[in-house]
Amino acid sequence: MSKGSDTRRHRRDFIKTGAALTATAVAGFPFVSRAQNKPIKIGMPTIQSGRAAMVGSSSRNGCMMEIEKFNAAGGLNGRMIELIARDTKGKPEEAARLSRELVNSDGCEILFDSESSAGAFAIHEVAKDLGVVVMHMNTETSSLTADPKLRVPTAFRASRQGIHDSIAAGSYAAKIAKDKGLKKWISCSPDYAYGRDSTALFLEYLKHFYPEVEVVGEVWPKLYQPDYTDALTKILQIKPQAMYSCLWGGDLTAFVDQSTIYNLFTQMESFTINVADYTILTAIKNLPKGLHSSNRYLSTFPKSEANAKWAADYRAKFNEYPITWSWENATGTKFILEGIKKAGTTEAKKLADAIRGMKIESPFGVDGTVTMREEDQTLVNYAIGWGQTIPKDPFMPDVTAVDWKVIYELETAWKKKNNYT
Amino acid sequence: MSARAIIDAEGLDVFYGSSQILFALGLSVLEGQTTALLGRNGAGKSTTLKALAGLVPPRRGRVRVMGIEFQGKKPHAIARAGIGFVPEDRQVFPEHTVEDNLLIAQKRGPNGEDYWTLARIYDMFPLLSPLKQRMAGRLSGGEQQMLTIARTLMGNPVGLLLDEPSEGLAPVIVARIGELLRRLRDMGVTVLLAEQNMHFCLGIASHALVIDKGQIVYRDTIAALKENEAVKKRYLAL
Amino acid sequence: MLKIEHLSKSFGGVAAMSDVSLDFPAGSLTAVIGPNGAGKTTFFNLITGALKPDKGNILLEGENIAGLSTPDIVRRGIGRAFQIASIFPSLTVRESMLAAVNAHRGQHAGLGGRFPIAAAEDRAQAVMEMVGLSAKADMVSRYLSHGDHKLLDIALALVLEPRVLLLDEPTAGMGPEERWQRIDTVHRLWEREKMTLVFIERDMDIVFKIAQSIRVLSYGKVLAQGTPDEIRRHPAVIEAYLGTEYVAGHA
Amino acid sequence: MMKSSFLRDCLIALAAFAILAVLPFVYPSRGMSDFVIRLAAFGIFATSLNLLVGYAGLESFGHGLFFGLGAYTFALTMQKLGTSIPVAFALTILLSVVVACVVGAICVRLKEIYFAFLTLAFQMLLHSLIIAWTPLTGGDQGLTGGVPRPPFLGIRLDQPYHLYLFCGGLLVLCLLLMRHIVQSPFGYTLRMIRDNPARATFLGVQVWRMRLAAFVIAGAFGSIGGMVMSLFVSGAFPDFAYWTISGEAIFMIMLGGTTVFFGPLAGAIMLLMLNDAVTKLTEHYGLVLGIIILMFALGLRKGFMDYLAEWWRGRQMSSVAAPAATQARPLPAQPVKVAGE
Amino acid sequence: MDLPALGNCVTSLSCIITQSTSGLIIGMLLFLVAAGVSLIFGVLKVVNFAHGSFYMLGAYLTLTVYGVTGSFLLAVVAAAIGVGLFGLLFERLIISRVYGSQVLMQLLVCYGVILILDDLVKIIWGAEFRSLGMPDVFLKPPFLFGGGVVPVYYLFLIVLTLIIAVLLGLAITKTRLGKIVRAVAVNPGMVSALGINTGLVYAGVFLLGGMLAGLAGALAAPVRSIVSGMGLSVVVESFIVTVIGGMGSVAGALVGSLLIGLVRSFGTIGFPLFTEGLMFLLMAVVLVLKPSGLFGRET
Repeated sequence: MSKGSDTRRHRRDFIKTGAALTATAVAGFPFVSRAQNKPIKIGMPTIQSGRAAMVGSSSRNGCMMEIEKFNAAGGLNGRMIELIARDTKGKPEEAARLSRELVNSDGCEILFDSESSAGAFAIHEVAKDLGVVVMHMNTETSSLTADPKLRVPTAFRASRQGIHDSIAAGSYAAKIAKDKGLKKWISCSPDYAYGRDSTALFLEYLKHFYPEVEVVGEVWPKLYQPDYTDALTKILQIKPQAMYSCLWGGDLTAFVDQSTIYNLFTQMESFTINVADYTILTAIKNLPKGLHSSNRYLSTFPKSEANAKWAADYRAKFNEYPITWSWENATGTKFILEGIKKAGTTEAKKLADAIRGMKIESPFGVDGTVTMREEDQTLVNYAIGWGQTIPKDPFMPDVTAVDWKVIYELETAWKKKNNYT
Repeated sequence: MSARAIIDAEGLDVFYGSSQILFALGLSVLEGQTTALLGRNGAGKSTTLKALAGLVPPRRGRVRVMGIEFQGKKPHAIARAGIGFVPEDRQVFPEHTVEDNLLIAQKRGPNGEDYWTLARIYDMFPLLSPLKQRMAGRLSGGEQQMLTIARTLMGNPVGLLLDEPSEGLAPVIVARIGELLRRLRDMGVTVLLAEQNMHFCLGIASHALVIDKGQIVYRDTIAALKENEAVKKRYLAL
Repeated sequence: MLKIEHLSKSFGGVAAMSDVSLDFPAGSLTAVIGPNGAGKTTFFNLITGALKPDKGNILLEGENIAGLSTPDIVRRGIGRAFQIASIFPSLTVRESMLAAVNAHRGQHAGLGGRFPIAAAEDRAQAVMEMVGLSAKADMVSRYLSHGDHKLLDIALALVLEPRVLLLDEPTAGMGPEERWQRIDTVHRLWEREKMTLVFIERDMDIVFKIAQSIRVLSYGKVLAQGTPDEIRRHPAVIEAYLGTEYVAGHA
Repeated sequence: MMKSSFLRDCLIALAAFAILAVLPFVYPSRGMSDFVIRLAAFGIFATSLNLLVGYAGLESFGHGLFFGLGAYTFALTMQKLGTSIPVAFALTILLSVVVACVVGAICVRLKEIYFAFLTLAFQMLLHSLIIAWTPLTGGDQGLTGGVPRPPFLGIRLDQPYHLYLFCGGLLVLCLLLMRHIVQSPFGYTLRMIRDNPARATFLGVQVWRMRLAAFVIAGAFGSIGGMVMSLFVSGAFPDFAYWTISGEAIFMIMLGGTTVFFGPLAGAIMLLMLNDAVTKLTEHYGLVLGIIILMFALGLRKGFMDYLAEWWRGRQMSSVAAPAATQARPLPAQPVKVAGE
Repeated sequence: MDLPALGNCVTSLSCIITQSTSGLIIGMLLFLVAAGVSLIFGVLKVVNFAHGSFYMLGAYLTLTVYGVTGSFLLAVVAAAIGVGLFGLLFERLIISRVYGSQVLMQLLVCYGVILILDDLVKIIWGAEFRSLGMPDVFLKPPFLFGGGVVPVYYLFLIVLTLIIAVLLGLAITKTRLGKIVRAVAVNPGMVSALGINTGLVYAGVFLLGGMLAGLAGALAAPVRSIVSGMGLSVVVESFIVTVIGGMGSVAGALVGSLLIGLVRSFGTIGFPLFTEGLMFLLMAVVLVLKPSGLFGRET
């Protein structure tokens, strides 16, 4: 199976449907002025080349799930959504450049940020500069929305957030640790902002729930480091009872593959929080049993018909599993589209006002809904759960949901501590 | 003239950068003969040999090896056709041992000849025998010159192009090299010997070519040249 | 003018120059000859600081310049041209001259003005006329003929207004007629500029025709020195270098 | 030789600036003005690299050191010290000069490929430092939070037109200055050194000092490129000090040409437009750009402007009816080299 | 910086053993790539920046052949041969056209090839990272060794690579072909005049370099994630190794690779945030003190 031909095919399909829809629209409403029929262009700076190229494809797929529905339903008074995705090559300066170009030259009215976190900050600056609505859909760095100094009225985040994840992870891991008496912990996370922040927070909340925990070591492999031997031998040297890791993507599969041949996972409880995502679950040939992970995306959690159907639709449409960026981008897109419908316009200020505090139906919400929290314009109430892996589908049969009340409570305290309020 | 030409050239124009060195040069070296290419410093002797060996591509003209066209061919093709080149500045591989220098050059001749073995070489060049394992870069000038000739012989050439083998060497060594060339001649190897020193050639070569300003200006037997004071005085500064 | 005392240099244990002492009086025209590998070019390299002598003094008007860097030596008035013409291929003849004048006058690091400093143009023009390159002033050097490359090389050395000019085979690679023209130019320059000129040459006809005095090097040692007539008759020189035939032919 | 006075160059620069100033009124497009700002950053940067590569014959792989240094120093000075923009500019250039003196003194004595690798090593050391010194630089995340743009001398860089004109003006000014440098006596000394360092030594030139001076000057201008980029993205990222940024500048000068002053600028325009156009048209940006690069490198074998210049010279030569055939002919391919020839 | 941790480690035997082994493992795969880079540079004076892409191709070929045949051995052989042939093609069609040009022009050409290959790989195999999985033969518990552990696969990898390193070293110093290759590096004109086709030698060096890189990619496939662009960090490290070890020297490549491996494994403990910086620092120090590298010839 070749992935490239699939994306091509789907782009062709999209162009065909788009053309057909436009044709119907023009034929159906011959008196509507062309200006009104002008498509609503949304610019999407994302990563389409290099090691993180699948960020781009899964993000775009996620968006298309919603956009096609919206267009099929007639758009905004006949105005269709047109998504223009551009490759930033993972370079923040390209992200900044492309965002500006998408708005200034291509006439995009809205930006979808499907970049890494460094790129997200660059796009954030552009949105501030140009005053357009931007939906951050991949970055999990908490400060982007939590820090009031960085706040931009037209900037929203529809992705999971580091602090939420850390609190959830801390509470779950503490419970297991208490049960099993896991006191000696080690961390093994990628050496960059996301890795450092989420590790620090995780350990903070782990200790919050289970103060006896002692951190006996930490290793920081570099991002995209091909070889983890040095990290693994160091971990084995220290002989901890449990390990935390927020490695992700190809790094995580290589890490798991290499750990397996060291028999690492039989020697300690492992909290590899990013394993429960289908790319990882399907890429690892010998998935070890019993790894603890948070759900990145699972069609079985939340256990709802809507979620299962969405996953099935996605697979049927793109011939691949949806992953975390897929649901995040779908969610972000849905907020924008609902906002457009509600505001009846794409004008930035009105659109932002409409989205702020909005609650929408979503297969990925705890109770079937997710909310764009008003105070910091970030996504809340999405489903977070933890479970343990088994080697084959459904990979993580039992997922325990984490209570958002705990998350809210500790998040408020965290914000206070950081002077974010 | 019944003997065939091992190597012959006509109309060679050779340039270094913008300066022309050879002007429509033509010559031929007959099988079994040792021909001396005489001329003053800078007359074009070295360039002629390099052009014949393919190391300096001529801009115009033709080179034939045993009747087959070879101009524009790479040096290795000409070497495979049986023409061995011994450069004037020795050019041993300094970080290889003497024996390695010889081994690198080992190949059969154009008709499958494989006369030259290490043993025969050491026999012919007794000087090199005790130096087998020494780095070539650490040999004296004379030893290097011996090695260069020996190395070329390892390729079982039919014809040898020798560029001033006596230059800069002590008289004793020059005498040895002369002796060596006589033995090669007696074995039937065809030689084109570029030299400034006519005396060195007298006992070795049968024929002489005189080159001046990039052109062949005289050809005859070396005995005839020896008697021709006019040519000697004009072109050889003798 | 230039006095060499006990100059020695060896490379990896092999003596390239051993205990050479020579004197080149002011305004003299001297040829350095010797068989290949005699150390002629090494001798020039030692004088100009391109190689550092192991031992010995090099006195330029009494000042010992042995061990100084090339630029320092050059600034003290020793110019040099090379066996293989050493020029600036992508500059025009005029640009080469002007840049050389700037270097000579210590104005080559200037950022203030534009390149052809007016004051340099006279000198550049003068040198080009001196050697006869004016007509080709605006040609890019790499497109010049071989002979002109050599001429340009000499011109670059002349720009320095050298007290001592070292020429390494000024006629190398030229045909006989061009050779004589070239050596004529050199001779006229010497007469006009009243400098001390030392040249390496292989063409004995030229050497004996124009040199006032000759130094013969062999295996890094001084074999002989004297006037052309003395050298022609010197038994050791005949033995090692000239050969009896040459002497007989020119007797 | 084309003679050009400083005055004439100034007039051309003024005219170019005037065109840049009115361009947005004739052709109002923020895309265009963004392009000019990016061009300013890369045009200055690539031209400064060419001071080394094209004029001094120093093939640096690590010129991005100064791009990154410029961007970070400028952005940090603005963020942490809250100085005015001209002061931050001056401080940045000063620091770059100091760093260039130290790094250059170590590097310029090495030859060719070793020089190239050593400059690369220094650049990567800066990159590692940026990554490691997270509290100051923001680490891999980059320096976020925006670069303040307080008004100075009536210039308000938070206004798009002001920013555009400021960057465009810097481009013109830096090109003018660099043009002046390469046309100065020093510029010709560099050409001598590039062509034949040994000969230059025999003319009394202290080659390594001149090389060091060139390295420092190029470093200072390189840092200005970084500052413009930092203004454009309102931040600084470790990528600015990564080896790829040196790579991009190298590709610009190789595409545009190294022997013509405006070659690097042309290369910057070409690569930026190519980048923008190709990413717009296809997802397979690498495939298309790679093929174009190969066509250039294997087809023209020289930069575009070099090619044009040669073609033009050839035309002139033939129309003047060259006096001798050899004069118009470039050097033929070198004969097969036998060492020690 | 965590110097106390480093101090603790170098005073504990088991830590020294484990980290040294880890350095060995990291160094071994690097060696296979770096040896090719170094040889190509030494003999052809070409900076083959595209060598990392050879490594990537090796990994992808392994993925496909292993997927189809299920035989790891077959996959490794196919990758080595396939990439070797690709190297040959690359030399004949592309790089041989820029012999003797500026280094920067060669770099530009290599960059073009890298861009093309990275994209082609994405088109053929997809953008997402892939994993080969450990072949069954190696799914055995790791060895215990002096207080440290060494997985079976890594033992295999170390032994195989060391054998290759020794064979390569012997081939280059003892065989006639190796002697010719070294002679070409010094004086190609003279070698040609002795009747040896230097063009073939050049192509052969690329074939060999390609095979080694393909082999490295194949051996990396079971333990590393396979993704477009994976060759970049490897080629950068290879150049560091080449500079440190000396261009054209097999022994230098081996020592350089091991040094980098050790810097990485001990650096992780002592300077967790600065290991890459350490490598470049090492390179800078070598360049300043001995530009031709530890095992290089002075030129």
